[in-house]
Amino acid sequence: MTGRISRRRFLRTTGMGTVGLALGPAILTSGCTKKKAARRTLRLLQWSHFVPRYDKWFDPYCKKWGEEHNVDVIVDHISLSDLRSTFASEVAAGRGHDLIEFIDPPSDFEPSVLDLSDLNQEAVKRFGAQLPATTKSSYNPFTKKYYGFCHGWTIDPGDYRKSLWEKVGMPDGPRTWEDLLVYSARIKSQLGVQNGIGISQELDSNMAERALLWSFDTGTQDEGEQVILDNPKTVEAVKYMTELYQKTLTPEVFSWNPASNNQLLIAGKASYILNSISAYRSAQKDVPEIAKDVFFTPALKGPRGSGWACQHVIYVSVIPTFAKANADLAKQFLLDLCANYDRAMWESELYASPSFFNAPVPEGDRGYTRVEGAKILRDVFNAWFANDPYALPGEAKGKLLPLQDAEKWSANVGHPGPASPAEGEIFGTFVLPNMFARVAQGKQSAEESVKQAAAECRKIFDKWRAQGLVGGKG
Amino acid sequence: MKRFLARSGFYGGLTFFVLFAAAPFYIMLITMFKRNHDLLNPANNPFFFTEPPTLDHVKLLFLQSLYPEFLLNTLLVGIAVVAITLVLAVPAAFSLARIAGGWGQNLAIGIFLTYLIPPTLLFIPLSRIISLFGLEDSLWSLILVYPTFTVPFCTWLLMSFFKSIPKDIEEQALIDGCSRVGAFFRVLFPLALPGIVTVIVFAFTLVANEYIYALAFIQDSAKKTIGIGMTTELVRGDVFYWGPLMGGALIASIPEALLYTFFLDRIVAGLAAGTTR
Amino acid sequence: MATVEFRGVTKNFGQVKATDGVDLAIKDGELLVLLGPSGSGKSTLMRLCAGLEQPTSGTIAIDGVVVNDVSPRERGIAMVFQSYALYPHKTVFDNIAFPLTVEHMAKEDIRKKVEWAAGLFGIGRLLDRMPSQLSGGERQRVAIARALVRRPRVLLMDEPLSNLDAKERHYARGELKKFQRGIGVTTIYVTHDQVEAMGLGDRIAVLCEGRLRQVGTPEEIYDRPADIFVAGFIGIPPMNFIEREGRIAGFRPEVFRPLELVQGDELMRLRYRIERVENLGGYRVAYGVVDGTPILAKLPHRYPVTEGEEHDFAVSIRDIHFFHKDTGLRIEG
Amino acid sequence: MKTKRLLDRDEVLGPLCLLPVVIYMALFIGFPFVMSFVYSISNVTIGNPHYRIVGLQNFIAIVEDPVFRKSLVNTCIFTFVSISIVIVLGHILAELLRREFRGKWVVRFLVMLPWTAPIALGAIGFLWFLDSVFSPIDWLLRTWGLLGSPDSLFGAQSNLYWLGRPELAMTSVILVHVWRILPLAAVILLAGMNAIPREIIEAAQVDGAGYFRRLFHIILPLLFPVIGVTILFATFFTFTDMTVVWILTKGGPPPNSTQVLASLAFLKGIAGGDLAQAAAVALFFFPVLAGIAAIVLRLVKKAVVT
Repeated sequence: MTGRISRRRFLRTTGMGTVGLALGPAILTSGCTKKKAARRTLRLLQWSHFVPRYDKWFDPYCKKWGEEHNVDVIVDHISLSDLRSTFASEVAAGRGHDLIEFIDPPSDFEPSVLDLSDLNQEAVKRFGAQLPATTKSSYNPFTKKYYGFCHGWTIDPGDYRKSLWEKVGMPDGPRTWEDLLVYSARIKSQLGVQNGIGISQELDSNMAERALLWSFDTGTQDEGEQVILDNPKTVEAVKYMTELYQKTLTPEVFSWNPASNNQLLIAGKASYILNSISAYRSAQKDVPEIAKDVFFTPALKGPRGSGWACQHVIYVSVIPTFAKANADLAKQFLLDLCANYDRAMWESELYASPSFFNAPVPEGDRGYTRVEGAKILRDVFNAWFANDPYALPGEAKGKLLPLQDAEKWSANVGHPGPASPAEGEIFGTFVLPNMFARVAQGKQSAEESVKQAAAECRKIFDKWRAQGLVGGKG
Repeated sequence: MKRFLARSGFYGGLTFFVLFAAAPFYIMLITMFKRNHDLLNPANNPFFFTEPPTLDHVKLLFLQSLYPEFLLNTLLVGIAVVAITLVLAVPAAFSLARIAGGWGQNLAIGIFLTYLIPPTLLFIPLSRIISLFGLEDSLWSLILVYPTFTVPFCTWLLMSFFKSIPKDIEEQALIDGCSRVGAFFRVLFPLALPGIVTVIVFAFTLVANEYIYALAFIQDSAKKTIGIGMTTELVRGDVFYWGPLMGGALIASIPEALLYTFFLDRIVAGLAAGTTR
Repeated sequence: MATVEFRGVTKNFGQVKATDGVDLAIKDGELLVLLGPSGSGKSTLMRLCAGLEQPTSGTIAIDGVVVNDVSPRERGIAMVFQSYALYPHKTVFDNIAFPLTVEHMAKEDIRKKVEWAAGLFGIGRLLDRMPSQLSGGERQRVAIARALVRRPRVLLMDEPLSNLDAKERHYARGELKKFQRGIGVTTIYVTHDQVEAMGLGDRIAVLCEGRLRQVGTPEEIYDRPADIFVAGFIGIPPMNFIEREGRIAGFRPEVFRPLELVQGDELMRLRYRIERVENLGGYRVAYGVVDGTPILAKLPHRYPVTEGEEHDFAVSIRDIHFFHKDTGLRIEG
Repeated sequence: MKTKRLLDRDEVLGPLCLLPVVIYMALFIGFPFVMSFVYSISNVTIGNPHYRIVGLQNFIAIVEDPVFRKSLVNTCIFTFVSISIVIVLGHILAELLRREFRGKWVVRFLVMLPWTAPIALGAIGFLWFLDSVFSPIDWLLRTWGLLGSPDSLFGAQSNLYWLGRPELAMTSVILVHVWRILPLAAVILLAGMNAIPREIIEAAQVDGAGYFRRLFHIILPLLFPVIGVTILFATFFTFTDMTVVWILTKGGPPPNSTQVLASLAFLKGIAGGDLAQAAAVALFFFPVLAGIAAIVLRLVKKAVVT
């Protein structure tokens, strides 16, 4: 959405419509003369980033990278929900992009993508250790294959409205799920503002439900890829959610799409939501008075003290087998992207966090005011989260401080095991939101619902085990 | 009194239908000019402006997004698909209506039945064909694939339409010195024009509506059609750009609705001949 | 101008034989009427001649050249459909001009020819109109003008008068005959109306169930019908049939008269019981029975008869047609 | 000259005219359809184009799947109810549009809009229209005092949560479909009505038949072929469409309250990665639908002939 480029495109478009013939040949010839001898082309496919500013930086970055490496780089952006279908059709066609960046682990594409062990090793060699949760989102321990390369991820904290929580005596927001239940119930009954945890067939709900399970010391699988969903702790979590629904939520949470909790927050109708900082950033632009009132909590703790959040977005890039010829370029591109991750963080308005915190900060003009004394990304990260460079004038300082240690309480889909195709299908077909919803709506008892969901999970696991992509036993 | 009741019933009915059909578009119109700050306050009147209107969304749509190109792409694909559809469907319909006997009837039903194949998954095997032709990421892929759903409808419609034209007239042309093909172009085709107008308008509507194939085959933003282009550019992550989205939807709907409005009598005539015989 | 010859022409539609071994030769400049009840195959025969259908077997020759494989447009024929089949999207001028434009004739020549044809039929003032603005009679003229404008070798007409009202039809018949004579084009004319056939035809070909029953001048057909079918089909009111001595005797109602009015040496006398009399203006028709067989008689204008009574009637032997009882064929003698 | 002659022959021209369509359809519908069928009896996944045939096990798996059964029921309800409403309302709308009145052009324009809006965008419009917080309908109801205070007709809560309650969500999805298809149905039915000879209706009027008698004994039977075709088209559009469901609810509210077969196939195949089962879901109803369609088409043909 570069203003300048788009305007030129707009002119071209209208030109074709109105002056048509007069303008057409000029454009054609100008396009032709630029083309020189055959150059290699690297084609990237990724989502249109929710922060438009990021794409505005990224696309010219790619162009420049291409010039430096004597390659034409083409970046195609599509809607995040269309990534899988698009890549699926490319796999079927056996042709398409050279490098596809997913925002969740595309583990079921493993048979159609290259093993990136060498790339991951090289990255560790250059940048130091990778965040374990991001490794789990790109490595299949059962087949011992790196199907992807994870360069970054997004924190999924709790966003709360300070003014509301102050009125019920919790100015710093909830620390535990218990707090959330007790105080947001008060906020709802006293102030008429509901809580905003989704139980819908959509992404954010999927993440919220996982965070809840992990914080209750349970989950869909264990480290050995064995389904463990049907246990008393899951029942406990489901019962908790039912109570939360009855006391603090409304039926809207069953209807949500990923934008809904943002909008609820911005509308001033939510006391607490689980989301990335995107909701807050949107509020800063559209309804600053709400944004000023939004503060963050780290993952809420469960009854036994564990507290986990689900990584909101996990950037996993794959190189399809059909793009083997360009694999060297693609790998080089990814390594260079990691080396430039300070820019990625900056341009995404702190939405993206690096997988390699220990990567060095490059020298020279970085397009932002340099952080004094920052040697590695960690330093930059800490500085920005201590003092948000995108805070509005007059906004409270240090809002993002609670997120500084986010990697300690952020887990991957499939935690504590790896992200696998089975976990992917459970995620994609909304098994968990359905499990919680059935009980919240009073259609089933917690025990029955958990049992049903576990059975569904087992079937899915068995199926993918038969495909040879998931470990554990049936 | 009875007349009064009938009249008020009539206008009441009209009002109901107009409100039912157009209310979402009214909201689109308002939202298009509404500041986000105004829009995102649930206490504000959604049917009018609480804060002064703004042109920001329209500017974003036309100057900073590829919306004009989406419109143009849709138009180009639409025109090409309509052309291919006519080239395929007109002779087929002619043959089924005039030449083929019983097996033609069965074939006609067969062509109709292709509608029952859900497109939800067809795009995956289709993408193999598209790559066979080397047309990934090109408007040509859509131009090639869209006739799969325009051709059956149009063949069916035109077939009935040709049947409604008296055979005498065509035979007269044969005797007046035309070849079979000549008689078709000189006599049958002009007489079938209302049917052809209908087919064109419907085919265009179907094309503008398509979503799944466009999604699977086009990734280059500058080549997207209206449906997928808008959702890619204006639904970003978990943020909907409501103003431009609504404005874009409204603007995209208008030209075609005008087409229907002005050609409605023709379309109705075309369908009347087409569907009843 | 041309001759047309059908040789053993058979056309099957599935199981149905529309025409069955028809042999027929039409002379140059002749107006031949194909007459028969509906479903007799007369239209099929004409469409075969036009090339709109292909014969199952047999040949069709125009001017001695077999045209089985020649497409309609190359046969040099013209046809006037029952519906007139005017092109509804073209003006009268363009309708008439159409066969010429197909031939890529020069514009000026087309105009001259169209004006000639239109003048012939007195429709010059209608040239700018659309077909929908014309009356039935005008449409018929336009259709014929279009048929004749390119001087066809053979003109085919499929019941062209059936869409006109009785008065128009009467007038049009005369006109048609006049034009045909004037231009001298070989014409095949299909009708189920025997009055039209008798009035128009140089010769009449009677068809029934796909078979040609008789070909002849109107007088021959009327006076010497070849079989019971032709005899019964031609004539108003239709011929009476009665069984006599193992043969079928046929006589027309107009020769079946009260005994005292019949002249001649050999008479067949019949006791005729009149049940009902219809007055048709110029004459009366009596409905009655002879020996239980229903018989019609055409009565002189004022001849006194009483309904419900028996009368002595007679037919002169020379007015009687005899037919074979089984084959229905005429027995000469 | 020779080719021209050949083109004059029916047995050459007829198949020749059909050839392009048949080749095209075989390539672009036939091949993918066969592939879909192969998928449905294989173990293919989204990420692995190499598969082997496993027989009917996918069909068995989906029949045992409660989500599939629910989607099946939903699809039938969804299709049947939408089509019924579309036919009834479409008939009324067509009646209204037949008359002459002032502002006819404007009314036509407004009424046709839903059909001409690209469906993905129309559905996004409704996403806002039915939003759980911002719904303009809810706002109106609140303004009229029908919602949002303890003694209101629709309850004390501030919103109706159109897409959050299973029944209301189904209603909403049906509503959007009706909204979209109604103009098409009205146009087709309008055409059908215009094609009924005026004399027949006048004859019935002379015979003393009242409006409803005329409607049920004359107009509807004569309209049957048109209604049949309308129903078929509308059914196909409804049965195979997933856009509305996908954008409005993704099959929710949980558990799968508005899931239909088309969206379930997408969910399983694309989101879940199990292409084989998805193909089984998508093709499950093909034989039944094909049968129904063939019967209706033959009935329509018969009705036309007699």
